[in-house]
Amino acid sequence: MSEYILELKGISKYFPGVKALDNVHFQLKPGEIHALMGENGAGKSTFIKVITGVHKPEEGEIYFEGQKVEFKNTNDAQALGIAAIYQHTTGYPDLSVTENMFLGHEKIDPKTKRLLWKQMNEEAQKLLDELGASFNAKMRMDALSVAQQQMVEIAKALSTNARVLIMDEPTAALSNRECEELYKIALKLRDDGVAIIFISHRMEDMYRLASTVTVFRDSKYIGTWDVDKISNEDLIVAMVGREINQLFPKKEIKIGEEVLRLEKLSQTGHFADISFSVHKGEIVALTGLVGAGRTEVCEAIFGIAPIDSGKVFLNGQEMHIKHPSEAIAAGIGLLPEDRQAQGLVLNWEISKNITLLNLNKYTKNGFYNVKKENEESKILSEKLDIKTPSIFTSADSLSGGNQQKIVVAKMLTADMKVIILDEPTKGVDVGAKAAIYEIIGALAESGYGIIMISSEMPEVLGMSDTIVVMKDGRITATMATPTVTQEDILHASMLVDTNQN
Amino acid sequence: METRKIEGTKTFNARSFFFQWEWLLIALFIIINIFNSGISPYYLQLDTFTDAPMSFLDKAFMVMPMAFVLLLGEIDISVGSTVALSSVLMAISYNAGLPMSLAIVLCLLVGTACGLINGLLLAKFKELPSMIVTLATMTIYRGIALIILKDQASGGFPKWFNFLGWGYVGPIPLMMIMFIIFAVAFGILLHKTSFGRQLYGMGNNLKACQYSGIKTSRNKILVYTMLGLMAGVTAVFLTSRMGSTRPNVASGYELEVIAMAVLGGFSTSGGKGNMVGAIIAAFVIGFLRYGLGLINVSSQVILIVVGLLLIGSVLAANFKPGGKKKSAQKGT
Amino acid sequence: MKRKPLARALCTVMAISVLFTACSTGGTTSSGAASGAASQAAAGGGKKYAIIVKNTGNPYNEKEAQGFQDAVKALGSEAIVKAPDQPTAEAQIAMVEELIAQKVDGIAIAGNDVDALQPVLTKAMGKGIHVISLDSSVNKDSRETHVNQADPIAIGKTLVEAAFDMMGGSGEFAILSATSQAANQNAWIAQMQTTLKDSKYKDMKLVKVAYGDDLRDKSTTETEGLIKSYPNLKCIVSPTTVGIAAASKVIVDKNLTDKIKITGLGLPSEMADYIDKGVCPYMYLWNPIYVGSLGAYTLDSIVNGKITGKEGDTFKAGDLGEKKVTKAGDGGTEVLLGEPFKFDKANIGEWKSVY
Amino acid sequence: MNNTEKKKSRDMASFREIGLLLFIVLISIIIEVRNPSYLTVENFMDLLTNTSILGILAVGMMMILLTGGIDLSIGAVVALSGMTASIAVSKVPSLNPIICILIGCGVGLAAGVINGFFVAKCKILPIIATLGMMNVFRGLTYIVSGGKWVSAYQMSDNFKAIGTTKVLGINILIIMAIVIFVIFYYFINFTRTGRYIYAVGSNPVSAEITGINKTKVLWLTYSLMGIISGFAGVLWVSKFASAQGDTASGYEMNVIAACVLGGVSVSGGNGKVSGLLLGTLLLGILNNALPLINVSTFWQNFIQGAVILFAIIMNAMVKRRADQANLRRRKI
Repeated sequence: MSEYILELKGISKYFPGVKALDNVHFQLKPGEIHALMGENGAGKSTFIKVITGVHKPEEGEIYFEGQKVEFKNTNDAQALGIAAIYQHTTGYPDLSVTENMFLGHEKIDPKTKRLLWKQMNEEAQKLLDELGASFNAKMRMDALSVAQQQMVEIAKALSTNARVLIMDEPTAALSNRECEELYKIALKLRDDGVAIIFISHRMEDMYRLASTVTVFRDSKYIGTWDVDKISNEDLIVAMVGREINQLFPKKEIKIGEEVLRLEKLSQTGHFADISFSVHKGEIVALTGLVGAGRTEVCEAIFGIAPIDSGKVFLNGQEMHIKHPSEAIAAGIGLLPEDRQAQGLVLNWEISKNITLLNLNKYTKNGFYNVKKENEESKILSEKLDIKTPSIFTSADSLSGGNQQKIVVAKMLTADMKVIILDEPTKGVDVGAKAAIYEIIGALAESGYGIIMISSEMPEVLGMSDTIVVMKDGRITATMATPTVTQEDILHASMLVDTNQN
Repeated sequence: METRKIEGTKTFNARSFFFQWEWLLIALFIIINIFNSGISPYYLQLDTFTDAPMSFLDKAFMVMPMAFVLLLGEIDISVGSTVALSSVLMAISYNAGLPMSLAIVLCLLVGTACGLINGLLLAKFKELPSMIVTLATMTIYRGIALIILKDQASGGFPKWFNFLGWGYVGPIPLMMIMFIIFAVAFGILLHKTSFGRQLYGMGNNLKACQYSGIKTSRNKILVYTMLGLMAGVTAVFLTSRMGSTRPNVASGYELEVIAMAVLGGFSTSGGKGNMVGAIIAAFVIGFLRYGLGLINVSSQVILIVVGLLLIGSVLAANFKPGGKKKSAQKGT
Repeated sequence: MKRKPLARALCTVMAISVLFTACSTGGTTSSGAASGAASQAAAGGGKKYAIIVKNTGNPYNEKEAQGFQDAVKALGSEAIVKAPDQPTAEAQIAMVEELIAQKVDGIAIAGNDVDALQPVLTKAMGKGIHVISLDSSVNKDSRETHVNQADPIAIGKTLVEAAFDMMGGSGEFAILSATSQAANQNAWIAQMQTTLKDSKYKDMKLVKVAYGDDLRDKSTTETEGLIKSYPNLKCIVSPTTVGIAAASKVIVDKNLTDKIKITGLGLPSEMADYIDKGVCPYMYLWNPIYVGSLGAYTLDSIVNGKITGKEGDTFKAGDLGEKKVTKAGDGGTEVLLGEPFKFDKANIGEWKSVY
Repeated sequence: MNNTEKKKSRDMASFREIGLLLFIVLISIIIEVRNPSYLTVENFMDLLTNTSILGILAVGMMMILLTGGIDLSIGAVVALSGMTASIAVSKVPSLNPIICILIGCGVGLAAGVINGFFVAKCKILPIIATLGMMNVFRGLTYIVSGGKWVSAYQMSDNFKAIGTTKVLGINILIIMAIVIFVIFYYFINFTRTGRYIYAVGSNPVSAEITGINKTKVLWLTYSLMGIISGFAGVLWVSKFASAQGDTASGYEMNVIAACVLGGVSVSGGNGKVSGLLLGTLLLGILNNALPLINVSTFWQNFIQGAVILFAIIMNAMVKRRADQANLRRRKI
């Protein structure tokens, strides 16, 4: 009986053309929270899939409680009590919460093989209540918020009475408050003796939870440390393989005249009385909890779902934007929240993606000018330093950070006055984050007015000139950054009562 | 850091050039011709290549816009009925005293209108799958045709109208010439204009296109309207070839047209396909049927052959990179 | 991904080979005449006659084709049989084109549409191919003559008379037709209606003409509809096999045999059961085999210049005896096979296995 | 907010059925007014008898749609299996009806397995695979039958009895349909496999991760569809006491329409047996009642299409209304 509940030795995994895992090691003690860190594409996700039996490694052994084991499929792993919560929630929108939790390991009558819905519903509800969830287990999955779905995933893991729980970026989609909830749950589980592998790009998560941290880089094992024994800088070096001297390259830019002014924007069921303005070279951070209506506001400005009432002024004259095309024509650009679903045509070449936003620019008397497309996208890709051999490589082969750069490049093809960035660094690794912050800084410098939606405190405080906080669809605070502390923001985004007016 | 160089010009890659679906089709087409001329002494004569196409060209007119619809990952099974309705209205209005030329215009308008209706419905109710909406309009359009013409046939068109479907310009049938014109037009539209690029985009990721300010609804409506228009064109030529029309003409055309487009490499899950392929495919199927017809193979066997050809071709196509990915997608 | 091209090549080969095998089987399974056609033609043999029936997979058409084939063989020429899988004019147009390319000497066609085949048939005649229609006619300008299985007027009279007899001279009756698009159906129904004007039939009331579209399920529901909508319906006349059989089935299942009688035109094989059961005391049809062979003889005499298809011509139609070209209802000419044949309990037994 | 969401999800689920029910009642009233013989036991027995085969097929089709697929070949499979079974019985009149049914199901199963192979294994899009196989099966039917029909007199009485026997005044077809619905209801709601069908349609990707064998589930579903079609085929030929090559051609569209009316989503994962039941019933009423009220035959197509369109659009409207109301309920 070894001291490790789970131990992996010299694991290697090959995919056609790539070595996804190169002789990596991992050791997990019972009742510990073990952070697994590394840039995107470092091999974390593949590693998880090996542990959960989705992939079979070409080399290396897996030991569970000292016994050598082999996973033919996910069921084998589940049988040993290994459960995973994946980055993108993998629920079944059409099915009930209960079912989402029990699918794959339903309770069935031993004789008749009949599904025992009553028991399952009860147990599901019980688990949810334990997690402090406030919704009913009979609900359809698609009726839940992202955070709620996340909870279902966790509850699902528990329902398999897991002994090893893998959390792959569970906090990526969560607001600070929801993160707090998650931390509580994670710690509680740990105390119940569950071993947790925790993957996240947020240093904060690691420091709050983990006792040990293992770092992968370029599909290789870099090392394992006790969290309290390694400094932030060393860790970043370990992950990125180079120094990142300054994460937030916020320069002093003189704020120009007003470009965008919003007056009392409202949209039924989403937001009301939204008023603020953006100036040339100014970065306005629009923050608050997920679901506070930040994205809705920006999408309304951009014309995805037009406003019901209120006025939008661009350079002084009023706009009536009913469709994104009008917004773009007017000079308002939006970098959408979900890069992969809304920002890119993943299986398309970089060049095609870049030009998609402003195709007419590349159309000469009706005919499409591919030469011009290639030239410009080459220039932009180099300018934004997209890590790619050619502008003809398809977008899905790039890391999150570089994909994000493509989306930025798209906006540079049109002449924008205001650029809205919705969670620009979501799910982007540390190295790329820095790069993106640089780009944002540069954009502001070159005179764009910028609205940046973000839930990450450091980013908000580090990058913005003005901070606008939303809660339940209303603005609760508008503050000049230098004067603001983390507490102010949290207070405004959680505690202020929006219904006083 | 210093900016790295990024490759900005396409280098010609023989493999990716020659392993294209279209080459496969051309090969298939050639093989079929060799095969045909091998089995029938009557195959290798000028008539074959001038007359044979006439028996499937009427459908072929709709293949190109249908390809657009498939490109968007949608489908329109109402085209057959659209042809019937426009044809019937043309005949009726002519016999009611409208000059033939205007009657033809009307026919095209009716087709366009039918397509427009499909488009508007689908643009307004995005949550409704095209399969179902067009299933409904399919019944409705033919229903209207039946209401108008009941159990009657209508014809008696002027001589020159007959020329449209039967006439030659030099050795080449007029229909063929018209088809080539349309084929080139649609080919350019798809591959050389930003509109075509937008369609590909919409087929691959509709949301991304919305966020890139592409007028997705407008494009969708346009595509369906084009299909309607071409259904009108088909109606004109078909009616001219038949010299009279009934409410039950062109029944089952929709599936044949879709089959041609799919054989041409357009997946019904959208996002991929090439106009050249679709056009060749139309001829592959057409000449295959004709060749088998020349040796008087019974039509049930022809059914089977075409069916297998369709599946075989898609099987082969699925080995293309992305083919699998596509078909793994949810929904049809 | 590396083995992509290879794999695809293989697949294509597969696809094509599948295709070929299918074709070759096609050659063998298609009627003997078909394979004969190619070979003999290569040898540059005798006359070549083709028949295009309405659609495949229908015993009536098969028999018609068979009759044609046998007669042509008897005449020492070769026969080509064509049948579209759907009974549409579009499909027949394509087939005529194929026959033109094969330079046949004569075409006999059972048209799926009266007018729609005119352009292609005139083209054929333009190329020196002789064209007649049989069974269901094409308009007079697209044929040299028409082989009529039975005179529409006669059919109209006979069917009305049959109904009259079964209803005891008075009461309500209905007609169950095929599709509303079927030309000869409509012609017969029209004739029945004119016949009904005769004072003899003044007590007979035609309540409705329903369309079963030659679909079993639709014909069934239509029949049930008739029965319910017209409670004292005494007789249903259905001049189409699917219709008359479906109607009879409904009556049998509902045990209304002694209340409602069925008659009309139908295949003996389909109707045998119901004639035995008495739901259909008797019904009519002509022998499709004869229709076919008469077609063959007529075509042959035209091709060999024995007749021109003008009114008054006479010719010897094998064992069908002397036949005369007469004036047809549509202004063209036709060759009449004879009166429709009556099938009843007495003779159905011997015919049901024939066709 | 959770509460409102909870309400919403309930509303939507139940509303569709209720709306459909109201619609059926409304139509029934109209028809009854036009023709009092509509609401009679006899008529309803007929209606149900004629609808039962549609219903049985719809059950299978619902499963297919749940996986996000579609099967266009069922009409042809019905014909093929019906033909084989009746040929068998015409050769061996003493053949036990049960055996005949088994033969039919066997043929159907074979067809289903082939479809399943192409869809699940070869990853061909269902609509294409089944479109191709539709041709193949139809062609085979003609070949098997040699162009002949199998007529009433060639069928033994107990074979014909399969479709006509009455048990306590209720036609056996109705009973069979009901039994199948019950079995299916249990299967889809209370067995793992049943739920996996939903899962695969609802989210194919995570189905794989959860360790559900997608291929197996799909293959199974299409095979089941095959068996059901085969079974329906035997019932069909026995009910109408005749087997033709063109039996049930185009019937697949009716079946799909029934499912859609019943609120089964063609994009997979969504649909309830209760809804399916009502949808089938509605279509059955349309088919059977229109002959009763004196609408001209020429209007029937139009009316059917219009009703389908109306139903699906209403459906969408209601859903939107619900969502809107839902937003308003949110306090800002």
